[in-house]
Amino acid sequence: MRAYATIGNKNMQVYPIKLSQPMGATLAVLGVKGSLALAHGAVGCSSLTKIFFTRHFCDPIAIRTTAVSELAAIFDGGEGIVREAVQNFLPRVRPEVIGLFSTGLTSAKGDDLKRIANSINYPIVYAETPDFEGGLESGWAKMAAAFIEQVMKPGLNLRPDKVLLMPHVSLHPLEVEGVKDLLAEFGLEVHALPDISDSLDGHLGINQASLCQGGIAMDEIKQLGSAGLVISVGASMLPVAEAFLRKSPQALHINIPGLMGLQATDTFIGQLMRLTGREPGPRVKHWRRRHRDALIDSHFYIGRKRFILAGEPDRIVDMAAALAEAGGIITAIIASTPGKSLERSVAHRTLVGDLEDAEGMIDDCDVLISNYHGERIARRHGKIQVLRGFPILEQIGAQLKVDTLYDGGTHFLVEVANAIIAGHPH
Amino acid sequence: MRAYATIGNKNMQVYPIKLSQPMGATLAVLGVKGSLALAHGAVGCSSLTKIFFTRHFCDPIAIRTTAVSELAAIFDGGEGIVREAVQNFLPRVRPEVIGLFSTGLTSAKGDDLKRIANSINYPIVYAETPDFEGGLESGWAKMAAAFIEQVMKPGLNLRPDKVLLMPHVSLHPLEVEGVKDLLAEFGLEVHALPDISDSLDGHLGINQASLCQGGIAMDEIKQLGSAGLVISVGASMLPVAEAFLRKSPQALHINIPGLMGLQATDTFIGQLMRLTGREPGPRVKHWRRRHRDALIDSHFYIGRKRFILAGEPDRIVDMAAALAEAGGIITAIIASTPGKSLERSVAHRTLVGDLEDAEGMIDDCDVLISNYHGERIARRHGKIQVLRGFPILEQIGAQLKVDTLYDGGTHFLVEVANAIIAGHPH
Amino acid sequence: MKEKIKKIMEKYPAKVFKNRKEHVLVVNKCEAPQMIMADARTIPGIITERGCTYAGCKGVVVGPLKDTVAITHGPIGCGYYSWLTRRNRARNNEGEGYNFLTYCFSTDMQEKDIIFGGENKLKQAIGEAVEIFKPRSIMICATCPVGLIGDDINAVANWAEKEFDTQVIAFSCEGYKGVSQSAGHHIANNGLFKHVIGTGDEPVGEYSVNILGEYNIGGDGWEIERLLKTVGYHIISIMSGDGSVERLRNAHKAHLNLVQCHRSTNYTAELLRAQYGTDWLKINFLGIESTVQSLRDIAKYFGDRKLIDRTEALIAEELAIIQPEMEKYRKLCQGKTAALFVGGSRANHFQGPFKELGMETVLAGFEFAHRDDYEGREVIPFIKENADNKNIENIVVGPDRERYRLVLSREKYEQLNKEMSLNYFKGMIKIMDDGSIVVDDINHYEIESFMKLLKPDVFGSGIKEKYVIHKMGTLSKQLHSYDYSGPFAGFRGAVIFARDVAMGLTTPAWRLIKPKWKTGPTLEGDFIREVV
Amino acid sequence: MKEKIKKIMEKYPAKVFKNRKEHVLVVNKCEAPQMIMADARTIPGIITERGCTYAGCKGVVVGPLKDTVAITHGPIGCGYYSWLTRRNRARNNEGEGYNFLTYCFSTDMQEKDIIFGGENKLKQAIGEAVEIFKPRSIMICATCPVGLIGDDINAVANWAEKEFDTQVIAFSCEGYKGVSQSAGHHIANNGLFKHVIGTGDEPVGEYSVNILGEYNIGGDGWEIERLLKTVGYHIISIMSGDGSVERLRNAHKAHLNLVQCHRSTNYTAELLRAQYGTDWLKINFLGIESTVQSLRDIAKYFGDRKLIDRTEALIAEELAIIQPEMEKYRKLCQGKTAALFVGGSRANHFQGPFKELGMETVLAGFEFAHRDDYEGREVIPFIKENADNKNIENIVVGPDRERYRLVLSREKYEQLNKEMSLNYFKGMIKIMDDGSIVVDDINHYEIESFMKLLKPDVFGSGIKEKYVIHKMGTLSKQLHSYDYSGPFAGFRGAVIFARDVAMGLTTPAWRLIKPKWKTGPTLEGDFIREVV
Repeated sequence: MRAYATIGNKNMQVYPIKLSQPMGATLAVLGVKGSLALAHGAVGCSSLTKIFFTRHFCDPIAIRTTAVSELAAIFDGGEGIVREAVQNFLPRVRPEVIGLFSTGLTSAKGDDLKRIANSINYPIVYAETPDFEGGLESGWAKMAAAFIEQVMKPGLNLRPDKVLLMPHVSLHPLEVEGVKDLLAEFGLEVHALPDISDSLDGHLGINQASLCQGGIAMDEIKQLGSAGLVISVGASMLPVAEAFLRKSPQALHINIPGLMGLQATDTFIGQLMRLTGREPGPRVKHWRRRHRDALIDSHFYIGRKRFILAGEPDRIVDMAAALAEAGGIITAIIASTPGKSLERSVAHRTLVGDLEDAEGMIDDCDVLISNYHGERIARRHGKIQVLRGFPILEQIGAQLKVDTLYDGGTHFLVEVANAIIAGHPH
Repeated sequence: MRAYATIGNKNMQVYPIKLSQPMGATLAVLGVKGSLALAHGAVGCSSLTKIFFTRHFCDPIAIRTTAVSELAAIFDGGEGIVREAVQNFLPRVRPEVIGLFSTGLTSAKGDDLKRIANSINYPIVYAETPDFEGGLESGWAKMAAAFIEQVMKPGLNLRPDKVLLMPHVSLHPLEVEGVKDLLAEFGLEVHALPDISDSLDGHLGINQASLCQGGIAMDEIKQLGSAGLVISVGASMLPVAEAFLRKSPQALHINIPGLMGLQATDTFIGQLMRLTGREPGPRVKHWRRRHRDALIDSHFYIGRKRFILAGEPDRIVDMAAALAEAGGIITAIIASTPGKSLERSVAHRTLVGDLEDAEGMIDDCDVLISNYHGERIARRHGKIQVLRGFPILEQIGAQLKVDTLYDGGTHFLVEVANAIIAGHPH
Repeated sequence: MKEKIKKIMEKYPAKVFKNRKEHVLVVNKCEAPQMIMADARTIPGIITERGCTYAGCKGVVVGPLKDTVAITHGPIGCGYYSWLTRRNRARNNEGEGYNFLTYCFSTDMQEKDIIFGGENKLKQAIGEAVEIFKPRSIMICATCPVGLIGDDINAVANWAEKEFDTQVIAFSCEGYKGVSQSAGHHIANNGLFKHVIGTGDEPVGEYSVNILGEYNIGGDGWEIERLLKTVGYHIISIMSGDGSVERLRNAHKAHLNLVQCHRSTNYTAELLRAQYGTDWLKINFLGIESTVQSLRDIAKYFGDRKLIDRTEALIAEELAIIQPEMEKYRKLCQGKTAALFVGGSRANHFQGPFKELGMETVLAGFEFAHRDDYEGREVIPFIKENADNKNIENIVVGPDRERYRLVLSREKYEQLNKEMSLNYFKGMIKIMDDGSIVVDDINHYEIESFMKLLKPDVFGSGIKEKYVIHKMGTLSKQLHSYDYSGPFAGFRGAVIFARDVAMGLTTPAWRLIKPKWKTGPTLEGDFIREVV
Repeated sequence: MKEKIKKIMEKYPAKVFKNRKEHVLVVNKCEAPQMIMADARTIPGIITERGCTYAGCKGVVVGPLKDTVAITHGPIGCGYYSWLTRRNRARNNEGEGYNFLTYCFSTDMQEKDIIFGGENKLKQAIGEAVEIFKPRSIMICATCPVGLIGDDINAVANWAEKEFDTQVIAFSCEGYKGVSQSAGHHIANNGLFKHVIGTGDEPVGEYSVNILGEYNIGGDGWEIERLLKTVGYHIISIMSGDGSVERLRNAHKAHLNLVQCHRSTNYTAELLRAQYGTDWLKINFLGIESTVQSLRDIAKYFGDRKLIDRTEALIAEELAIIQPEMEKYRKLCQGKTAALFVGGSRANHFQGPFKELGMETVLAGFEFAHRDDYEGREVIPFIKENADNKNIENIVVGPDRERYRLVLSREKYEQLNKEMSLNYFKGMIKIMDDGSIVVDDINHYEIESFMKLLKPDVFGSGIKEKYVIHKMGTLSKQLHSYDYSGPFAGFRGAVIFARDVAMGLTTPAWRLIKPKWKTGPTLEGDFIREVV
């Protein structure tokens, strides 16, 4: 176990990378089909979250708000206003489930979501996600756990060929799709919770905006207890897996720390081979050969280059491992929030911080991998930037990126190498 | 039918984009499993072709040469030297087939490849591909036709569910793979000729370099006559389809002019639906939704932007159509060689020319799509460049790009839009 | 039409129905004056497009001031969200040096701050800001939890001002206050008027003006500046696009205030008039006709022959440049229709530019406007106070003994007021044609319903609605951020706007999406069987 | 070892076996002098790594001259292939103005030109070149069909010279001539010596030198220039990296010629010596020790105290800068082995740099060298002529009556010749350790076989072999193009070389590829069952 640092006595964030818990909860709700996300807070919380994700995904983001007013903030325990909100949309919209989560305002004033949800005669799944605690990963995980705890029936009649995939919040929609496809290739019936692979993947269907059109169905969630195998991805999903095992202690759980890079994918596939007794398909094997080739072809550009990665812990620790496989030197990992995955960081320095910290170390770096806001820092210091994380603005297609498994790993190495070549013209 | 211009009285190429026929023939041989490409010419022809494609694909390119000397050039009819070449490698390497093709030198001196091939007791498929005629597309097509004419057995016992795909030379390896997968989804047994999808796709296997390790097998080629359906892609492949139909007149042939853009893909899929009576799979349908979304998301950047496209006729005409779907204005298409596909060009100007012609029109252009050599022109004039075609140097992963069908179309629009955004910072 | 609207509204529960129907009207000159409900609390559970008070204060008005450190006191999300969310362009000009816009200053409140109070953390954050950035002023913007747990940010500001010898201004703009970002504008106006405006004493040139309510989205402000400077005006300050606190200190010295966005800055305009005697003029630089009118009105206010001549010369010159291109785009757009749902003034301002492209606006509404923005300032005395708006401080000031001065004589004022509307805004409804629809605080359901009913060719909105519209197969133009394009203001901006709209309307993408799934098989090989 | 090599060779048919075994030897000082077959025709059907005569003439020697328009007369492929294929860097310095390197001038011969002759097209192409580019000189390079159809490019050149009043030089470098690019070097040397060198009369400074056989790959030439200029030499011309025809015209005025690549420019060195009396010195700026030695030799040739002192100061200074970093990389590379198959001199030049990293060269060979490059110039009188090399013109010149001059007195020359080798090159074999292997014109089969036999850790080669090596799981370094890195020359280049090699050897990629498939299941979860 490695130690990592948190920001010491810094009272002001200047270039934040931390996203709030309600944002994570929002995304998690958007991974459930027919759901409706209801932020319990002032009107701005939902509006600003909506703007943020709309710009990132270039897609409608349906969030409703309880629109807590000054009076309500002071006098209402939340029950009245949540009930009013629900009543107001029900005639026109009948979601399969309401994903209700708190914000800084309502958690601070102590609204009891459980009591509120129970008092309303409609399927509501609730999670306490104040924005003065945790971050994107924990908000997502708390809402995911809520679905397990509040919807799933206890484990019975376990089927070894049924698998529940629990991706961490930073897996892109098409990455979740890719993992599902891989599991299906191994003969498994796969359900993902949350599942943003067809809800936030940037497609143009109809009536997409008022209820979540993709994702895992409530009926599926109810029946998840029969999954014999639970695969959680990322350390941030361990509490969700624990919630599952509390209700279905017989299930087999494996936690996949990451899915980026040859070794992580090898490990994952090796586990699937042992669990299922099956060989991977020829396409998977062939992509491994492509991945190997990309490692060789890219090593000259990535090798000995120094990287700073800023973002969500599960993602950047995973990414750092993939870059290290190509010989990259990870100067620093700057995580938005603390996370258990940071303990396996391969970086020279691992800390919880913001882009100001990245800028402080920028001289020891050739390539900055971070969200949109890192671009200005990279430009100012003449460094190469590769865009990853939330938000990616002024570029389109962020949700289509695949960096995981052999195919994604191949494309990732190619992209990074080409960015380096382009950034150091010769 | 549209007219297009060829270069008038230009005697000197300054920025060529035309590639030679032997290069096309080489690639076609590299689409046949266990084959060995044998250039009948001076030692440089194979060496320089090898350098060219090695740099483009970042992969070994196995070409042998008959190493015609000054004496042989004058005194030998080619028979002696080809036989000697074959005898020299046979003890150590036993290819399934030798792909023999001529070069400017040997065609000019009039060596008769048919006679030479017949005089040697080893499977040889030959094509006349002097480099003073035609170009990459015709070299590829001639060698492909040679396999049909010289290897395939005449059509008998046609199977409606067996399809022969004939991709034009500019389809990238992973694009060929994608089309094959799509055809398989429609329940077809698919064979591609040539098939570079697993030979030039940048993978790391073993013993890759001395014989072609991927591609269509000779046994498959022999049995292609039972294919009930032949799908040729690109106008350059029409002669190959004709060669096929001469040997198997009962087969159904459709020519797909292009595979880029929503409409081209719609048309192709519509034809498959009618031919097979099947629906496309859910993944295909979903990718169409993603493609539509990408069209909308990218139109603002691509719309009214002016493009010049330089490259192989089949490819750039196809690409122009895809860009026009997003509102792009095609200032000019500059083709390396004449081609029937140019008749359906959507460009304001369509000509056969070189990058000098592109530079002459550069003021009417925002984005230049061309090979590596266009980069200097784009840079000099402050234009955006998107790299496509042969060669792509100083970048890796060219063979992994997918621009075709719904998925490739989506990625293509995203890439072009992002290049435009990055090139016009705001 | 009224019947159809009623049908849409009837889907609501009774209470909501009663509420929402007051927010919708069909323009009918015979019924004028028509009344609309506005600036009312959003109904809980609706997918609203509104932001909050913090967003209005920090995000809209205070945010663009580039030479101040605006610290968000609250959880990280609030600050992060509002970080470069709007496309206020800014540059370091005239040696002003500071440009803090690229930073996102936040105290990142944690649970312990909620429990034990966050004042100490805020103090230390201010200390760090002073140490690292050495700003000339600091602004503190409060978020929801701050008010709830009772952090006294005014006390912190006073303490810090003394401790660090730097001006520190506190804005109690907690998100739950008021009904939308509008309350935030008011709070920001109050704070800037009390603590900034009037604190400077730089000499100003003749024909000095402030531009109020111009946020330099996509460079609009720069284009307006270019025009005004060409004519010969001295621009003291812009509130607040590419704006500066140090320039704003001298705003009271202007001879005339130009109000682009009435909603967000009418407070300041009125306060300046009351305390310093400065008249204000509602101008509008979006659209060619409005730009011409605005330029002429300003020149007429000052009455200087040279100004008037230069104005006419400028207008003639600019029109000559743009007309051929405008004509080209007009041909592409002619006959199409637009719906507009934007902010507190843009749904009004953009009707002209669309009209100039031959496009009718069939629906318009604001996100956070008040009744006066719809009906004209004459209704202000009749607007009822409610629980939400009465808790926003309303400053009342009288003439400043030393600095009050009137530019126009009583006679001149009366005369001019016949020719233009001084210190007055007539609202949006009066410019709209009969039969067009006005919807206040439109929500997701109503957008969908009105889209189906009116089938506009383009929907001008914000980012939040953009993709909802797109998913319906209709073009959406962002009239907040301009889709990373712009400027749209002035003559040259009008061409860019026209080009963008024409491009969007004519892109083949719409044709490829829409008809195939509805009309069945037409073209051979079309992929028509997909079920969406 | 000999037995093992024999086993490899025995796989060949008898005739090939007989041929190829002469191209391979195991270094053994006791057997010295050892003889090797070189510059012999490639066996048909072999996957050779060789280029052609055109490639050697146009691609290697003429190509880098930036101020001349080099027109490829032939089908488009030949010109296209050789367009920026090598990484000769060039810049427009000292007002020389022209840089035609980014163009690819070609007559793009078509079938009708083959049938009816291409002279007319060539003439018109020259006319277009003159009109558009106004060069001071034009070079015509012939490709295979040209000789075959009998286009008289010399006649065209003569005609064009008069017609356009511009120097036009024709090179009959048809690809089928000779056995490799080496013939092209010779043809290019001849042409430049006959038509360019000696045609200028610019004054030159003291201690003037030419650098011959330096092509400025990755900026090597610039680094060498920097060192030489620091010491105080005047560099008249470089043949031909970042080179210029106009500078080359004065090459005959040098006091000493420095020969980096002996293979490609020994013709010019010898011709200059014969006609102008200029001594040449084989230098080598690849590797630290060689660089030190080269600098000292040059200074000693001139014998000037100041030069010698500045040389020592420069060496000390540069070494101090690089040693710590070199040490770091040496630790990573120590004990590894290298194989080298490159060009006509680099397999020799790069043994030093590897040795300085603690790496032994276990196999080395050239692609197109002659026996003297292996065995030393003393074998030249004994090299047999064959059908291929005897048809390349061999120029013989005598002393120029007016311009011949000797820098050194007879006594001084004799004395110096004991301390360094003037006008002499000792070849590669003498620097290699016993037991190491030399292979001339290695081919694909032999590369595979020797890789298995010797298991080198790095294979230094060209682009054509690079990926073949990689697919075997072994690092390949391109020692022609430096993998887009460089410079590798001089002290600072040595560090870059060391860094690149260390990076390649230590990248985890090799570990991830190699052992898993060979050693069976080891780590839990490893994906070990894949069949490759």
